[in-house]
Amino acid sequence: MSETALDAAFFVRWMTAAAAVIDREAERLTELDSPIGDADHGANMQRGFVAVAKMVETEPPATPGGVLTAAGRQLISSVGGASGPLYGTLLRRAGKALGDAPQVSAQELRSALGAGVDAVGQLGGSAPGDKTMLDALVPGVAALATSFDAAAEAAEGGALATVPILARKGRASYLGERSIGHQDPGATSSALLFSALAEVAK
Amino acid sequence: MSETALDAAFFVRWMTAAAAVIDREAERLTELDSPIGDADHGANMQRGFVAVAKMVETEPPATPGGVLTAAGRQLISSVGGASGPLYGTLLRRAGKALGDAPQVSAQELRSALGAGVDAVGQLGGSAPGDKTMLDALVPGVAALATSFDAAAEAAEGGALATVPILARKGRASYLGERSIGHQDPGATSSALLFSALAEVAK
Amino acid sequence: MRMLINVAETVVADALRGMAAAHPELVVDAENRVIVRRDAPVAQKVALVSGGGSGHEPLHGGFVGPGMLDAACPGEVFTSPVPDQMVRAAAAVDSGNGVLFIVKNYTGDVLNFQMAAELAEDEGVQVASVLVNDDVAVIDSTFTAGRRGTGATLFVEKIAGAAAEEGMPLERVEALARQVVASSRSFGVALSACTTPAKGSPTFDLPAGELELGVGIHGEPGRERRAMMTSREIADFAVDAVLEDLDPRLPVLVLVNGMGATPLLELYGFNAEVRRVLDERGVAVARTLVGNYVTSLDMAGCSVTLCQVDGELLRLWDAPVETAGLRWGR
Amino acid sequence: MRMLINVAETVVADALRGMAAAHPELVVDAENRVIVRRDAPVAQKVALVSGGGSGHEPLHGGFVGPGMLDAACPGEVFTSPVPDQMVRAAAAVDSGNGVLFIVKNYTGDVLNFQMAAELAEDEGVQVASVLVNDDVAVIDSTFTAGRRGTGATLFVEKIAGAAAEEGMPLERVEALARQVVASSRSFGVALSACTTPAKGSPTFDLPAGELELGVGIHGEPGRERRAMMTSREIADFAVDAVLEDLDPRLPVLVLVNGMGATPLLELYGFNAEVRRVLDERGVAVARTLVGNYVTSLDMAGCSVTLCQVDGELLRLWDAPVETAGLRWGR
Ligand SMILES: Nc1ncnc2c1ncn2[C@@H]1O[C@H](COP(=O)(O)OP(=O)(O)O)[C@@H](O)[C@H]1O
Ligand SMILES: Nc1ncnc2c1ncn2[C@@H]1O[C@H](COP(=O)(O)OP(=O)(O)O)[C@@H](O)[C@H]1O
Ligand SMILES: [Mg+2]
Ligand SMILES: [Mg+2]
Ligand SMILES: [Mg+2]
Ligand SMILES: [Mg+2]
Repeated sequence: MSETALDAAFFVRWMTAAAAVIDREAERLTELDSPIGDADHGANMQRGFVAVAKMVETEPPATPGGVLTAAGRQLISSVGGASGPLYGTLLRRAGKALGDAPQVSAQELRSALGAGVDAVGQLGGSAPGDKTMLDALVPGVAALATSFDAAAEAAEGGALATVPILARKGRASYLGERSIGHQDPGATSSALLFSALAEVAK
Repeated sequence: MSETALDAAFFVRWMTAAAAVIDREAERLTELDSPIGDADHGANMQRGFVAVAKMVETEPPATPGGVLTAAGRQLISSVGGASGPLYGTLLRRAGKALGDAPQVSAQELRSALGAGVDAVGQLGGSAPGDKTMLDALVPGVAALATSFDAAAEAAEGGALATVPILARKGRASYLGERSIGHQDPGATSSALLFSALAEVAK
Repeated sequence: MRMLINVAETVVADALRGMAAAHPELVVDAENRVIVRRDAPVAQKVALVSGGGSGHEPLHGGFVGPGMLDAACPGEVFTSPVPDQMVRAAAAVDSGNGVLFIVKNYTGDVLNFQMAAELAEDEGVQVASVLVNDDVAVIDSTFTAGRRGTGATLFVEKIAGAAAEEGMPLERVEALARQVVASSRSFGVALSACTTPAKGSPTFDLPAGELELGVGIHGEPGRERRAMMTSREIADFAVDAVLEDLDPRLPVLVLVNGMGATPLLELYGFNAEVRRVLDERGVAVARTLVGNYVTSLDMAGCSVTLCQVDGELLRLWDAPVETAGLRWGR
Repeated sequence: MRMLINVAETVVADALRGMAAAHPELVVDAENRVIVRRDAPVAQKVALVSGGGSGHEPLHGGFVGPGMLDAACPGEVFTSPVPDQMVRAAAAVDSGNGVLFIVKNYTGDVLNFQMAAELAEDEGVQVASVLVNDDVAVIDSTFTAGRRGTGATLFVEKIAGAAAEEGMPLERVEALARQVVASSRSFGVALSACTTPAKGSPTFDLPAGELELGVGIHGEPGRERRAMMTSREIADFAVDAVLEDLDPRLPVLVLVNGMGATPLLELYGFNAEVRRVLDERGVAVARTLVGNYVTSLDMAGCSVTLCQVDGELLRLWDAPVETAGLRWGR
């Protein structure tokens, strides 16, 4: 894992890249949310990250922790649905864990995101294997120990691996057996966040 | 034109045959009523002639005039829509014109139906060329002077000739220019009544 | 066939049994197809009777009750009821103060109500009739069947109903009903066809991405087919079509009516555009009603009805009403 | 796209502007997405706040008014509102007697209302929350998201609203709301999918001639797909599914609810079948409501909700209510 220090500008670039990839993939996320959900995940994420991108552009926080905390707050105030509070909590908790250091290491980011992922599981009452965003977040964070690219790959793999799972949480769980065979939209958007991270780290 | 005298039993057979052909063609009548109407003409005629057939079977009137008058009343009480009062008036007025003679000639039937058709035009405020049942009834009655078969043919021809007409009465008139190119459902059911008449006269 | 029914033949009878079960305040005669308010005949009151084909619910059965209709006669789907129903209804509700027939202008309704009026008068009931013809999509001329009756029917039934409830005599109730007719115009738009139980498939073929302008409430196509328009464009077109035939010097009642399958969310959004156009045209809005009131089975689309009101009509509109489909006041 | 809209992004804001134009008795803040009764905060009264994704109209905005909700927070279509809306609503309606949040059991609604409750309490508002989870199509277990909130929400909002209007304290209003939840169960059926503005095409593919049993109100497919059933068969299936999880010893309130695109004519016919099954199972019916109240955009289909009521709940159900979507009493 690279030992480069990551500053606030890096986190701003991450959020901007995330907004761009979410915007490109919004239709696909909504499509995935159609057969096993309510066809809004793309629109939800898009609305949230448009707000985040605007925030980091117009009033960029001064620290890595500040960027993530403000981004999380922005998601909570603009997304709604299940993904708003969950992604909002992920970034807010990670941001808080980073404190007000002006620069952080990749390992510090990994452990901060780990705290965020734990908070998601606590808030959602969910665990890996339930066919949710956790199935991409958990392997993604774990692989951050190796590299940003490995994290993106692991998260993507985790998202793909949700296909055969029977959903136990979220809307997809209402479908019972019929949730099998579909990729979870939230896991897919989580993988996109990791791919944006890998992209800006290059 | 045959000079055979027509008795009440003949008129009962006519009504029964009419009910049968309407039943067979009900779907087509409703289809015709779809693009330029409200998709109920087949169901309307079927409901009415089921009632008429039941009436002539269970309590057949004793005279030709009685059969038509009772059939007309039955249509008024069971059809509704535009066709109920119009067909009801046609048969009632024709029945009244036949009086209580136990037998009538084909020429007497022709002039009675002529009175019925006039009453339809009066009630509906309509005339031949408006794209209505009159476009089959008027030539049908005229051709009765020749034969039952000629009447059936003329009514059928009249119905077909409604296709290029721009409707001025009935629901089809709401469509303006767009009513052109469709055959009038009421003219079509009128032709069926004449074909049933020709059939029982054989 | 995407229908919640048993068989096409019993759709109306089944609905009437279901209405009877839901509304103990109504007497629903499912066999003879007459819906009557339970306290009818109401002494000293002119009685209002309306009816028409089924498929437009809540019109008319949902408008039976204090402050609106005394009785309704539901026909088969999109088919005028028969005179026997209207005669029976008139006899059930006449308190000796006469009956007003409220008739939508369709050949079938006109002829059947006309026959019924003659028969009821033979039985000693005083009958007056008012014809509702508000749809500007249809050219009104003696060479046509004339403008159709659509959304304005609700305004006529409500306002005449309030007048009757106040104890006004038949001529006055009739005159007010005619005033509402003269003051009301409508225009409708379809985003889809509807499916009648008898036919079992859409009454016409409308590809997604196109719409029909100037439709009625019986699944007929409209005057013109166009590429899909925005809510804003539809409001411009519909309101201007109405205003071309009605020049309101007074405030208007607005009915933004759904055809059946258009969500309330969209109807409210459409109302915002209707209000915008009215503001732009300088037309004052007195009251607005948004919802599915005069429907066309499962058709997607909407209509706009405007009714210009003076102080008396507005007072009668605001008067209490207590029916399944419309309720307010105290 | 067969929609009466401008663009997908402004659907909710447009609808709120249209609501504001139609309902002067409401304060509609289209920017902050809060609908509040005009006389709020009402002194001495517990305030009721609900909300959820849009697309279920008249729920919840149409249920704001005397005798029901004090405020509603509409989210994006099928998307829970955000905590900011609920906090703002609570602040606007709290008279110092506390606020009850009525929350449908979906992960999004639960989490957002939970965050809002914490924030509102930080601001000194006393908040209680009740979770509505009536849909028996979803298995209720700690290993799932639990039963969904659907039709029973209307019963909870009406009965708790009447209790609050009578001046009952927060704990009592909350307890009554919980009693309604515990006494209510629902089951829904789809005859078609619905189309969200964001997606622009049906949320799932349901060929004519098939139906989905056990659907929610967000365009999700149900538990099971079957060949089309008659109204009679659907009523047997749905009512028995409800009764399997609810054994009413007392009379029930019946809600025969349309999903949006099913004509009232069919809903009444369906109610006749629902009543037949209830009669056969020996369940007494206290009141029946038939109509489109908890909808799923333009989905065709229906749901049945039963709520077992004692004398107090029935009295509160019958109490006056004056909202855009539900009105009665004097
Ligand atoms: N309890 C939960 N824990 C973790 N993730 C969840 C939970 N419930 C839902 N999710 C995630 O949220 C995603 C759905 O988000 P979205 O469609 O935006 O919200 P909603 O389900 O409210 O419509 C799911 O695909 C899933 O990954
Ligand atoms: N004014 C009229 N005069 C004569 N025939 C008419 C008139 N109006 C309608 N019709 C006939 O009635 C037919 C429609 O009958 P039907 O579909 O049963 O009634 P509705 O139009 O009320 O649905 C038309 O095809 C036409 O032939
Ligand atoms: Mg979703
Ligand atoms: Mg017809
Ligand atoms: Mg008809
Ligand atoms: Mg959602």
